[in-house]
Amino acid sequence: MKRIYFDHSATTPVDREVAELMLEYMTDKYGNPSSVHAFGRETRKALEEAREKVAALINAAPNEIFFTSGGTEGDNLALKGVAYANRKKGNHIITTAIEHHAILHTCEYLEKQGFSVTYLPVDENAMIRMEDLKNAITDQTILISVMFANNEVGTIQPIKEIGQLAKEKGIYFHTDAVQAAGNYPIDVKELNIDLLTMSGHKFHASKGIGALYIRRGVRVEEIQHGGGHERNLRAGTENVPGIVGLGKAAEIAKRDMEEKVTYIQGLRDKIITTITEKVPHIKLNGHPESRMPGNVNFSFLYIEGESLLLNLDMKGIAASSGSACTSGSLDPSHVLLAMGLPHEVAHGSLRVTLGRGNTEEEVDYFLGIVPEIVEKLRSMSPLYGS
Amino acid sequence: MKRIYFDHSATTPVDREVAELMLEYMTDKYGNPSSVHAFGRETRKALEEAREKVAALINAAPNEIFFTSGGTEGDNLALKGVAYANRKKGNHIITTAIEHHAILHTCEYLEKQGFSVTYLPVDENAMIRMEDLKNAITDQTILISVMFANNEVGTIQPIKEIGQLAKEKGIYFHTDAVQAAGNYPIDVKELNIDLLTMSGHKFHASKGIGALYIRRGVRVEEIQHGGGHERNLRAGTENVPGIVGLGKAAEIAKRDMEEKVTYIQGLRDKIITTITEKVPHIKLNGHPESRMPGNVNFSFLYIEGESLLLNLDMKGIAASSGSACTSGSLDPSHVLLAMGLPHEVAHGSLRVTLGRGNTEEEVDYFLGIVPEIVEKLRSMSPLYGS
Amino acid sequence: MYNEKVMDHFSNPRNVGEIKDANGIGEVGNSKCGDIMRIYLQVEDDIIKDVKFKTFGCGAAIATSSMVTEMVKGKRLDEALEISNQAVAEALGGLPPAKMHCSNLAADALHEAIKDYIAKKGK
Ligand SMILES: Cc1ncc(COP(=O)(O)O)c(C=O)c1O
Ligand SMILES: Cc1ncc(COP(=O)(O)O)c(C=O)c1O
Ligand code: FES
Ligand code: FES
Repeated sequence: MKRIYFDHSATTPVDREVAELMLEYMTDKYGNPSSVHAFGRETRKALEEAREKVAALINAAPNEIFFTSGGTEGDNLALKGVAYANRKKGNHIITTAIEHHAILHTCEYLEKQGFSVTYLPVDENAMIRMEDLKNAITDQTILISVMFANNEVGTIQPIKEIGQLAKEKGIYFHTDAVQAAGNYPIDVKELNIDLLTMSGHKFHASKGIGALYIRRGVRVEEIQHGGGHERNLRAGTENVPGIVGLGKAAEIAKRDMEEKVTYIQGLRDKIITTITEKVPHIKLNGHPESRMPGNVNFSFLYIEGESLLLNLDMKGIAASSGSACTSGSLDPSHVLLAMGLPHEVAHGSLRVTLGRGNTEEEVDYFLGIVPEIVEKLRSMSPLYGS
Repeated sequence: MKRIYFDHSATTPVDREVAELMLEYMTDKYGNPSSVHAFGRETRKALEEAREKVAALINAAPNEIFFTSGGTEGDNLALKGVAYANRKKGNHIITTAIEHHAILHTCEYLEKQGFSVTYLPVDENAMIRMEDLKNAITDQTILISVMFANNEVGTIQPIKEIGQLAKEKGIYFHTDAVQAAGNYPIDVKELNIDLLTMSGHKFHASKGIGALYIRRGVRVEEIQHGGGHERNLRAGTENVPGIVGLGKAAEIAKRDMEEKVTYIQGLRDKIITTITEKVPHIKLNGHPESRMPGNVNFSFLYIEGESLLLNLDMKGIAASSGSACTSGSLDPSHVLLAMGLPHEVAHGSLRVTLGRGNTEEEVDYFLGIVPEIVEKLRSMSPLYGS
Repeated sequence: MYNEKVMDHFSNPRNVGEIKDANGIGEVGNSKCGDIMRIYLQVEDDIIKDVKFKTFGCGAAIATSSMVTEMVKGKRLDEALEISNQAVAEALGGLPPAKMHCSNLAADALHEAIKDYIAKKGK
């Protein structure tokens, strides 16, 4: 059976070119960048070239890029690092109710350490309101952390306005750009971003590698202790193959950005339009315009997300859902609930996230079978037609 | 010029078979193990199989293995995780003066958090004395962390006795086995080890992946917050290619252990014997018997380590030194100083660490040129012959 | 995640639908998780002549619903009352641990339907 991958927000395939470069830095150019000999100098050079490429992707300077083991570590380092280093200035952090768990659980941990955290609510499109943000700021506020784009419903936040406000107030602004980096144009200078988290496996580099951008001058305390790697901010032998791969993926992402965004958005809009036409009793989740190019998220009323996923899976299609039943937890997606969706509607959500490898043909196949599957599940549902 | 790699304690080349398997899990089998669809189930399965192989390497159970981003993270998680989770039982930790910075700097951090740390001294062979350890234990002691084998001088500590003592006293025993795991036989059951850190890039898996063994029942608090990965102990999308590679490397290491140790030790002993015979004014650093199979560490009196390294490098040989000059810090190796070496002797040290890829021919080439280089450098030294 | 038998019942659920003139109907829901199961019975002489279900829920919820209908068709009521949620899960060859509490409710729905039948008959 043909397999169709529609789950690019969960993870992406590594680019062939990236993977082959990584292989070279595993079997041939394997020196430790801390070593003074030829093997070490060779990888040190590659490391710094990768740093330049990652910096270029978001218009940062190379020395503002710090490599991490992924998005989760980046988020932990940004929040804890800023909180600990700036404790004397204040103990208040502002974030949103719809962040990824890497942010939310880190904030909960910081609350136990004596910090106070405001979780901004969102509107029905998963957007924060600038008014709420302004009202939340106190003289104790040291950090605002608002995600660039939401991983479930794709809503892109008003990053530029937030950056502007944070700058005026002299508060650091961190954004979890794990979904956006490499998939959407970002200019940290123009957007006034102080810290930005990215993760390689969301844009065709490998799992287990990421980067944190820290604007020059921002005070951050290290959270992983050891050798003085990454200018004393992140100890541990550098993951050279991962880093070199991240550099290459960043280079490709920057080069192809415009074309990729247009192409993926075309597929996305075809899915949204067709489903809206063909399937009754549905709701598009997320913002209609300010939305990631590859994100489709629908609630299909009267049916449950996991059953929908399993049926798609049996037809070779890999997608995802905000249903609690897929995660083993009891509550459905905190994002859908924060947007005000009732439990049973949140349960019936389906997320399709597209990548540059997807084709029109795949989209058509999907659009052909979804109405049938939805119909079949509804016919079993005690909520439907009664 | 032929390049000879004699720096396996710094890092090792990734096994071809391991690298190719990783490539497969990057470009083809790239699902996120948390996904419920076919792509996700496939990698979930591979992840759990890798866990079994890593467990088998040290005779642990699969559910006692937690994947990390490397040795440094493993050491941080072991020390902070045990310290935070067992704060109520006591605030005292015992370690040694010759640990890697991943342990030492984490301990210094914990001291700032209100823990008290004893750094055991070592004898001239870099061995701790069991007597010192016994005397250091108080009713506040919650953790003993003693490295399995030292990364600079190769000394293997009396792990079994330490494990026995810790067990009798009801104190957790962690060992930083980053150098030993995969390169020396380890049985955590027989040795009574409660926690053990390993790092992939020291035994032919990739940089950026490692594992922490935690005996069932040991209380550890997570230090990286986010999604509930690794049974809530280590958040972050699993580095599937790294993990699958680590599993394969562990399998190979276990299979070839005996043969590999014998072979490498043969090369090592040839180097030690020949240098001792041919070069005057030298000192073998580390224990004469209880020593890693691949470790050679000599001090060449009257000369300086960096100059020695550079000369070797010009001849295509990659080795390392405990000299401060190679690291950019001012003090020479804290390990050599802790062993009682005077500064100038510590400065003249050379570390050669062998791997299974090294040949007798490479060793002979090295042995042919070392005496010349040493002689040349000594002839320039104001300390020599005066 | 699910074994073959569960997937079989999920993809080809037995006895889906409603019984127009059912003389016993039972419904249970797990309000937290959101799943709902409804069982329709046609009972004659204390024998379950026909049984159908409708379920809103995950793969496990649908598979257990399907399984329980197979298990009780043709059975006497006292026999049917002895079937536990555990027995349904076992008949399916087991369920993932996370699903045991949340969606393994089919026997409960059946028992509710039987109680409904008995209550109606008593009137
Ligand atoms: C918005 C967001 N933040 C953080 C993360 C965590 O990143 P990683 O999986 O690389 O640890 C993810 C993805 O899992 C994400 O979508
Ligand atoms: C003994 C020891 N512990 C810890 C580490 C750190 O491991 P990693 O480089 O994988 O972070 C190393 C190597 O660098 C080591 O030799
Ligand atoms: S002799 Fe120059 S740095 Fe040490
Ligand atoms: S319906 Fe939610 S776990 Fe089954």
